Amino acid sequence: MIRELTYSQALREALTEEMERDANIILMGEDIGVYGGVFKVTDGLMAKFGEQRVIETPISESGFVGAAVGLAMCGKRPMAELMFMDFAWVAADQIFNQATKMRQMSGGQVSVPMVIRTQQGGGRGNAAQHSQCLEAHFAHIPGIKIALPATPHDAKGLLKQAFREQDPVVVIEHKLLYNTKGDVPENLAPIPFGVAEIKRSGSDVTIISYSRTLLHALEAADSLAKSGISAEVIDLRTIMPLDMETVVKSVRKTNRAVVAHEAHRNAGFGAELAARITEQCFGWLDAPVERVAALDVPIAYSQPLEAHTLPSPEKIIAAAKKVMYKN
Amino acid sequence: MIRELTYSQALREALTEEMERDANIILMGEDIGVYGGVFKVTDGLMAKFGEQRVIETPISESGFVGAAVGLAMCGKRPMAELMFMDFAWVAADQIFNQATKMRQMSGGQVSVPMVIRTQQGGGRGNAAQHSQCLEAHFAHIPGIKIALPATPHDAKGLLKQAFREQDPVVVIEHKLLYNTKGDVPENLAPIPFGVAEIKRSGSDVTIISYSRTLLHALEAADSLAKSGISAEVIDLRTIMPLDMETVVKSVRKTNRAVVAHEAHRNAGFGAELAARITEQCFGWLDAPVERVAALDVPIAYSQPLEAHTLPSPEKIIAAAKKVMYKN
Amino acid sequence: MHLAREFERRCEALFQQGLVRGSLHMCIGQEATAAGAALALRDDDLLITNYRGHGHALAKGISPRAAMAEMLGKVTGCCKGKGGSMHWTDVSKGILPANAIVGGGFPTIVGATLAAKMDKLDRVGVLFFGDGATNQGTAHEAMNLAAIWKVPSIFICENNLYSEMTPISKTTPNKDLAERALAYRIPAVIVDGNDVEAMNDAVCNAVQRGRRGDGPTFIEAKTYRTVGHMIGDSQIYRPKDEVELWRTERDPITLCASKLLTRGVTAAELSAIEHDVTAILDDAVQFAKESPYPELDEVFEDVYGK
Amino acid sequence: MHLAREFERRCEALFQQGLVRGSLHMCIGQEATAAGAALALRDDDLLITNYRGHGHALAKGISPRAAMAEMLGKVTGCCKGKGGSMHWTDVSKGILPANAIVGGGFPTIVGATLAAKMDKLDRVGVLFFGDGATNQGTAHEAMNLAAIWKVPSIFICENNLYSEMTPISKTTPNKDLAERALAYRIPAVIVDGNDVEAMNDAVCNAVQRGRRGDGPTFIEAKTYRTVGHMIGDSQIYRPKDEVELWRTERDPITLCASKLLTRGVTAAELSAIEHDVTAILDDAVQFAKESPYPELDEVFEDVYGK
Ligand SMILES: Cc1ncc(C[n+]2csc(CCOP(=O)(O)OP(=O)(O)O)c2C)c(N)n1
Ligand SMILES: Cc1ncc(C[n+]2csc(CCOP(=O)(O)OP(=O)(O)O)c2C)c(N)n1
Ligand SMILES: [Mg+2]
Ligand SMILES: [Mg+2]
Repeated sequence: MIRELTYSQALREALTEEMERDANIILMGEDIGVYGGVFKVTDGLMAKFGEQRVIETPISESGFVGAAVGLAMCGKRPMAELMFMDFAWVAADQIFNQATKMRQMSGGQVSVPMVIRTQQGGGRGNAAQHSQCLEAHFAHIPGIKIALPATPHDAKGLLKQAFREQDPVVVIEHKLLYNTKGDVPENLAPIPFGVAEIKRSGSDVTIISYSRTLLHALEAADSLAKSGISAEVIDLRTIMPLDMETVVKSVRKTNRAVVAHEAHRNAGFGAELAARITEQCFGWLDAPVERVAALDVPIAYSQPLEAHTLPSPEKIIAAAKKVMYKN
Repeated sequence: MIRELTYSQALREALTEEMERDANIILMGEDIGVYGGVFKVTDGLMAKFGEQRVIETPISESGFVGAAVGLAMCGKRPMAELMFMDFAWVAADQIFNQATKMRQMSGGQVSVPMVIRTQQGGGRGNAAQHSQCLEAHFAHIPGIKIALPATPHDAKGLLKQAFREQDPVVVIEHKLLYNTKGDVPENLAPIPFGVAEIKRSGSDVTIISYSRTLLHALEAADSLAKSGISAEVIDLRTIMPLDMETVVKSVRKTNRAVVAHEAHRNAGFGAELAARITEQCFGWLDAPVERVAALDVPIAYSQPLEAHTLPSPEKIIAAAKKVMYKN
Repeated sequence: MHLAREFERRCEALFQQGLVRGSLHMCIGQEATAAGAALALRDDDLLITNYRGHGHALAKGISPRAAMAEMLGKVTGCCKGKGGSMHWTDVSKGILPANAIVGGGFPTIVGATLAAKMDKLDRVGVLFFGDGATNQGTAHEAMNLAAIWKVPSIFICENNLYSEMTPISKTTPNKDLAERALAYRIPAVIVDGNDVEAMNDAVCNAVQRGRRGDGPTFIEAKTYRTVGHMIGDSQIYRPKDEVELWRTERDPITLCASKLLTRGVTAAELSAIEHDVTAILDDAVQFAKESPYPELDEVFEDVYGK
Repeated sequence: MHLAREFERRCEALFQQGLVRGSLHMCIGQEATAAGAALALRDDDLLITNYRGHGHALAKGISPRAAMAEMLGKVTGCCKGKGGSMHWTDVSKGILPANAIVGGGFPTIVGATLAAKMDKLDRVGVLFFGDGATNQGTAHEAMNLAAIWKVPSIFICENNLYSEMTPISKTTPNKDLAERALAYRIPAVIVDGNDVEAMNDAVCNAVQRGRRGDGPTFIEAKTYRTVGHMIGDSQIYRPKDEVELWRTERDPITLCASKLLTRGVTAAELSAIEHDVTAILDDAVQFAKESPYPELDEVFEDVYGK
């Protein structure tokens, strides 16, 4: 039976099911209790699981993310919610110097199975301090896993999996995805990390993406089809671990690749992807890997400026045509 | 006349000269006054310039880096010293959400001409929380400039320039460079940002590097010469702005490139370099760009483990041979 | 106060029309803190406010035209449309960029006032922040710095009992946040933030302290926002009668107006103010609507200096 | 205390020989805080210490062999050689990874003790930190969390008057750092940190409060390190006679020994302890030296779980 859920409903279901399964799961974050979170993802969970397991925190991101590290080292499975990804910097020491390194520094004596849930991205006029995409920063630091679901289905499956990992996981949502809808089967199993999905197959060019930009890529592929270009669209779903196998197989078939994300281009994760693809497909590539990303400028409030800064289906189409040497 | 200085002497000279030139320059940091800093770079400056201009701060990195933002917006030219790069995360919000964005958010009404001086890197047994290289994080966020001097000469010239920029600058030193020596002419002019230097010319392969790894690259080039491989070694000196022109010209000549840095490989700045080189030299490359970087694991204390994790001349030699298809 | 309130009412309407974007955080019910403070300040005194800062900036003298154009993302806006509601700036009026990171402005105001002290200017700097912001580490680091450096920072805490949708009782054991400042030996006073005169007195004292070189002051202004945290806030987290009480009996504008009436100001004079405000805002909205958006290449400007 | 002191003396020698790497931060002069605290704790009580934590961990029961092997980066070390001096861990003794980021351990101990509270264990968690650490924002965020969540965290501030090379007078207006805890209404006591009994009393009280479910306690232990901040520290920032005074008249080991002698412990008993310590350390050093380094591929282990 097909069952349509929004992205936030799917996330909420994942949280509910996981909390029912594992009494050690605790949610912490700002306004996540009575109000259910500013994006309403945790709506009703405090009523269901009580104030012991759904903790409304003060505005102390270092404090409660760090508390999650302590909880995780002592047998709990905390989830800390960062209302906006941009606030990761307020808690950065606890994420990057603490959560990611405890296992290694202790020679494997402790583990930190915690989940950070957050949302990122622009498109809503939230301006420079509330619109950034920071997955590359997480990718650069070993010790954490990174999921970026693009669909309600994957949001549920990946979030469920996040609670079964042995390490810190950041689940990065996108503010403009919460109201998107999609099929989510009743008994969806957790989706293993490190398994990309070919969301559309094609033969001329491979478009590699994740999170909201994946939707742009699919839209671009539709358009491209009309111009006779067959694009294969790969959704990485997690970038750590990274499923290069699927990517390489596709690029060796299409001989052309476009990577697309909403983070800034300079030192973005697209650079890593482009570098790896080139390393592993050098003899196969008919054109250099094209990168589609946000311009390297802070995200402006004004609608036309913001739209100009962020990636779009059109920019992906242009990139695909470029690697095809067409206009 | 040739004048040999250590890297720290060169930095101290730069600070002294700049402070003499511009009364608005103020230094802030932990233990930088009476003691002269744990790496002794600011030795004697408090005695010379007084406690008003050399401020020993509490251990409050967010606090004093943020204070530097405020000072800079109000006409001062503060320098905030982060004793170790790893502490950038404690101050990350003030760096990435505040310093880098004030000019843009205000529509150009304010500027933040501040300098962050810090040192990074491993090799001294400081373990996971005191050995990281984080320049890629700075590169990913627009609004800040990034200098990584490898020699005493460049340390002085780049630091002098840092105090003449209109924007936040991070000058990233390396803990193992402070005692290295080199020629520093008496009246060295500031070195403009965005100008790479060919530290050794060659014809077979281009090795692109910066900071301490540049010394490894030069050592590697020496060895390679003995095996009949002529390596050109480019020191980027600043990675934002980035002098791609020099890099591209060289790679189009040698048709082979190795990028080498001490930061982790995954999503490191080497990925950006590899991606850009491939984008701009696709038809010229005889091999995919090789990346030499730290392994993607936290830096361990134990000497053999640390050495195994970090890049070395040998790893650069191997990479150069790989792009030459030799063993 | 009236200007601030009506300005935000216009913004609310423009938001519903889709012309104002992002999140809109209104200060309705809290206008007296801004007015009381601004009256104590000179143009060259500094102000750093936050995402709920329209009232503060308008009181400090930002142009309603430039502010409204900013709300619509127009090139004539005070930040050329780049900052929007949360980052209003007007350096000519001492208004440094407003901050949307809770606690983010603390270190900055300390640095800004340190600059003033170093330059032997007698200007002070005011930071506005909420009760919730006192739980951020930066608040503490910065208050300690302000104390040891003896800078003329004036920390004004608008304690409106909620940080977003969470009541203060859940986030701190303190009832009075002034206690937090005492930990750094910063003099702290508690005032009725809905009483514009009390507010003004407290800030005047702090300004005098600051100008004299006596260092920072902390002012806890007890107040309340009678609207949601942002547009769209269902306000299920607080009792309706609590809101009603503050909206009717404790409204700062009404309170001020009644006081003025008892002191001989006429009803006609008061409604003249209302008319002026209407005219100013009609003009501002028209100006904003008629102004162009920035050119697209404008995104590359103001990232780095020239 | 004697074990800690002699352990560090050995480390110092091994550092000079190039066998211990990195920075070595010794707690010489401060051993009583560790001993006094540890005596009040059970094995299952938690401890988080910092880069100056050898004394704390040894008192809490870490194996001298594993600790010494860690100092030499050997695979038999308590962290398999990966952590070194600054990150000692022994979960079997309740010793969570020591933290080298000043202030970094604050939130973690709150979380760890929250877990205990949730699991209805009556264990407590001790955090050791310095005077300088109280200036980090995390300290404040975490103390506030500990207060509202009423967790059994025991915050022990070793106020040794200096943060690295900077005297406390330059970094805070407070003489007593206990004031900082009062801002969160956390009960705070000040004790002579060089008096092992006073220290023990204070921690015992805090432990009782914690086990009873009464929440956190803050203990300010006034103490002094009579050696440099790290090896190589020239100590030019403090008067020699200040150091001498603490080293001679206020030395915690000497003070404790004299007390014991007046209470009837014999000199022979005391020197037996010294002999035991020598034997333990001879063994530990030999064990450490003879142990192998980790295999190189070991770097890929313990990064992610299996
Ligand atoms: C670091 C950070 N965390 C969270 C937020 C989201 N946020 C915006 S306003 C707010 C509540 C602030 O409460 P308070 O300080 O009391 O100010 P008020 O809005 O009540 O005036 C929160 C949590 C933010 N902007 N920055
Ligand atoms: C965030 C951070 N900033 C700076 C340092 C460098 N550092 C290490 S120890 C220390 C001094 C700490 O002083 P205090 O808290 O008084 O502890 P003590 O060493 O005196 O025991 C500093 C500044 C650090 N490790 N982490
Ligand atoms: Mg509030
Ligand atoms: Mg100390």
